[in-house]
Amino acid sequence: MNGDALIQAASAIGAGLAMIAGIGAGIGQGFAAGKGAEAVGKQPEAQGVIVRTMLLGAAVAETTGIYGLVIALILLFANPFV
Amino acid sequence: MNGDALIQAASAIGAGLAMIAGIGAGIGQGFAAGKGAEAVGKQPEAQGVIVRTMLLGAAVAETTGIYGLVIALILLFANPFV
Amino acid sequence: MNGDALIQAASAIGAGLAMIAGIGAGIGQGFAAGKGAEAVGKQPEAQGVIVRTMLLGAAVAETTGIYGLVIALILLFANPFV
Amino acid sequence: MNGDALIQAASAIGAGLAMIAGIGAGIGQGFAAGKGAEAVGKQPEAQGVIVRTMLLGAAVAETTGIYGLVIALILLFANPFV
Amino acid sequence: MNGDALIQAASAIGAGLAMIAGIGAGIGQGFAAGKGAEAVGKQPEAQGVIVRTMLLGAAVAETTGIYGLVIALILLFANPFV
Amino acid sequence: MNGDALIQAASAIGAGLAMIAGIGAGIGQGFAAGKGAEAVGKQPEAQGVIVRTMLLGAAVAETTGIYGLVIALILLFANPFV
Amino acid sequence: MNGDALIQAASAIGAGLAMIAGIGAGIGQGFAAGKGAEAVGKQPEAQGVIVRTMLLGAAVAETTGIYGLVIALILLFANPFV
Amino acid sequence: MNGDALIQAASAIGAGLAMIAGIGAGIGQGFAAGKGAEAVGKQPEAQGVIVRTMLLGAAVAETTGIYGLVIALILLFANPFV
Amino acid sequence: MNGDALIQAASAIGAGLAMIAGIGAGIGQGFAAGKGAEAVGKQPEAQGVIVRTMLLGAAVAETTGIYGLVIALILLFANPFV
Amino acid sequence: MGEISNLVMFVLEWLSQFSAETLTISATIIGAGFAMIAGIGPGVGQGFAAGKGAEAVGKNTDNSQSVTLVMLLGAAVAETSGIFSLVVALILLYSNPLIGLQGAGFVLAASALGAGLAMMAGIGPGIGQGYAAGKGAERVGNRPEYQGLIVRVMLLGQAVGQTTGIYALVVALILLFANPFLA
Ligand code: NA
Ligand code: NA
Ligand code: NA
Ligand code: NA
Ligand code: NA
Ligand code: NA
Ligand code: NA
Ligand code: NA
Ligand code: NA
Ligand code: NA
Repeated sequence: MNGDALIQAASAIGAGLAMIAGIGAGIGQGFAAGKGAEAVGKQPEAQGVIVRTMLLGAAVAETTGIYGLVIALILLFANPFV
Repeated sequence: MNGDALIQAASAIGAGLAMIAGIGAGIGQGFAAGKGAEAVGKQPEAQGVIVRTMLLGAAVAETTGIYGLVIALILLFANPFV
Repeated sequence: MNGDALIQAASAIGAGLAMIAGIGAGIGQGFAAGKGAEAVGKQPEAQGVIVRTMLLGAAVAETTGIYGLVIALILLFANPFV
Repeated sequence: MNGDALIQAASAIGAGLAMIAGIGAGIGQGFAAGKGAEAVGKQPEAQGVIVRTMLLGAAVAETTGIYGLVIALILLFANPFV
Repeated sequence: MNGDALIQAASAIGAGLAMIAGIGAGIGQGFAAGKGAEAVGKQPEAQGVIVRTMLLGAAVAETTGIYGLVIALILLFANPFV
Repeated sequence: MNGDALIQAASAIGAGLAMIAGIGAGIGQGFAAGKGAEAVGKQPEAQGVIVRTMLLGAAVAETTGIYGLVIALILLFANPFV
Repeated sequence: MNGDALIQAASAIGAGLAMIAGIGAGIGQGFAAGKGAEAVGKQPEAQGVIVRTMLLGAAVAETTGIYGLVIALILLFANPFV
Repeated sequence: MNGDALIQAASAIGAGLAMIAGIGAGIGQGFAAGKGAEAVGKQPEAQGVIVRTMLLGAAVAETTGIYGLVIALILLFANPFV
Repeated sequence: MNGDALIQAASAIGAGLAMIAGIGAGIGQGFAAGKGAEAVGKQPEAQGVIVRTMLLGAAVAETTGIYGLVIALILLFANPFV
Repeated sequence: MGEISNLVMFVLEWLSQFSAETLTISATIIGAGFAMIAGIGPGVGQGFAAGKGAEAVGKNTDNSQSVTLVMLLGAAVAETSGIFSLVVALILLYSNPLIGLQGAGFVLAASALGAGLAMMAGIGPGIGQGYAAGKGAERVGNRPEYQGLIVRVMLLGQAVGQTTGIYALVVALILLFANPFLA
């Protein structure tokens, strides 16, 4: 076995691990979805501002999931060690 | 041992790990489902906007689960190392 | 033993890991069940729309658990590496 | 040691990992139990619909735990690699 | 070392992993216990139906913990690989 | 290395893993303790039924922690593989 | 295999592990998104201060996710051991 | 492979593990962000004291994330074993 | 390779693991920050006692994070085995 | 490296180059790291108590002393599993009875690791007891005249919540001091 194979094997596992970061955004944005649905039910006339705030906050919550995706893609397609 | 076998073995484990990201969307969207059910019970007349907001928010919460799925599929079917 | 054995061994572990994604749907849908039960207790006359919304939301929450199942089944029965 | 032993060893660990999915249903259904108990205390006259909704929602929440069990049983008793 | 030893070793670890499923029922049923205690404090006259609903829901929440136990016992005492 | 040593080593690790199940009961019963303390503070006259319900529910929540303990003790003192 | 390959393999896994920190910001910022959406629904006239406070708090919550990203990038592109 | 390579490889993994501590601050500070946004919506006139308290509490919550970062940096750049 | 290298490698990983304890204080203290911000918004005149109680409780919540840090520092700089 | 049959055999053989004592020490160190993870529990729980305490003193400034007392009492109970884990980690590092024993290195090493893994159960009691501390503090703020009853129920419930942490401690101590595989 050469060293490249070991690095590539570890990179595949590292890419899988990095995706786990996405748990956070899934929980958080789902919470936002639930509170948003509750809020538009109570104040349908404020639907615009509620949904915009929910989406703005959800966009912020997405970032660390994206970071994980970027690291996984680097490990797979732009691996500095291979 | 040839290197490809090690890489493929690690890719199988990496694919499994990547799926764990799906925990997040499951929790979050389930929360949204519960709040949505609560909200339509209280304001049945706002059912349309409640369900639409719940589904919009849930779609946003799905993304990191999809990222995990995509990385798993890349590891299995479009593996750059194999 | 050839390399296939290592790949198959790792695929068995990867399949087990992928199932862990199911934690999310279990928690989330259980939350929805609880809120649904609470809501029908408060507004029995809205039972239809409450249960439909709960089930719609729960279906959405199931997806990432299904993704995990699909990846596990691919690893076991349609493994591209074996 | 032959290759089958490695695969069977990994399958035993994979089966154990798959069961971890059951955490989700345990938490979620327990939440539903608690909200159900609360709801029947407040509206004993709606006991029927509350308990039915709780059980329906709990059945939905059980599925990913069952998926984990099925994968574990496949690994142990219908292992495609052995 | 023969193959059986490796399989038995992995089965011991798999059995330990399977028990981790029990986290779910512990959290969920404890939540039910807490809501049940709260509910009987508010409506002591509904104690019967509250406790019955709590126990029914808790029984449902126990199942995935039992699944984990069953897989662990199979791995230890009815291991198909040994 | 002989096979027995490997099995015993894995059993020690498996026993440790099985105990992790206890996280669940600890969280859940603590929740019950908190709701119980809250409830007796609100309805001291219902103290008896509140505490009995809390303890009954907590006993139910203990079981999966006990299962983990039993599997650990089997691995250590009644190991079928050694 | 030389030592550099082992270090690079471990760095790929370390980078993946570091990204897991991002779970926190995802959950926390999603919670903030939900509470922000709820708050602007109740007090649309205070939208400015609500959203500013939500974003300020979310920025604070991002830091540990960034730390994880920085350590991952160091491991991949400025590894002191390679 | 020499001993230094093993130590450096383990240090890369240890650094990744240490970053996981950051999950806590992310969740906690996000909660504070949400409650802060809610509070300024209800009492805009108390915005100053609310935001100051939120930031003070968030600073306290950051510390264990920083500890993790410091240990990771020591492992990478001031490793006493290398 | 000599034994010291393995022990030092294990120490790097052990130090990383110990830091994970910090998740708890991060979550808990962030919760305290949020409730503190909420409380000073409602009772600005009680700001002194609210903030003091929040900080006192947060100090108590810090201890296990410190324990983890101390063990990590011992492993790195005062390792009894090296 | 030879046939892959032997990825597992290769690892086991590579480890076999080290003495039993070296393997045991290495696993002991990693076990100590795992044991500390239990500290998540008290951190979450006591932080909850801190938040509820802060809220309660704001609402009931006259009762702030009893609120603080109950918060601290409950939080002290919630510290237990963190202390257990710290003690086990210190035993592992400074007086591990497995180190230096004659015997199979893998068994000694795995026993030390298993002891550390078991201690992670302490996460649960830490979170749960801290929750109870917070709810106890909240109620005492609202109804100080029932402080005795509230605290008794809080402590009773916390005691029940400790058991799985005790089980784990017992299993860890068995692995370290009464290990059936070393008989
Ligand atoms: Na973010
Ligand atoms: Na998303
Ligand atoms: Na989904
Ligand atoms: Na389901
Ligand atoms: Na169940
Ligand atoms: Na149970
Ligand atoms: Na932060
Ligand atoms: Na802190
Ligand atoms: Na503490
Ligand atoms: Na207990």
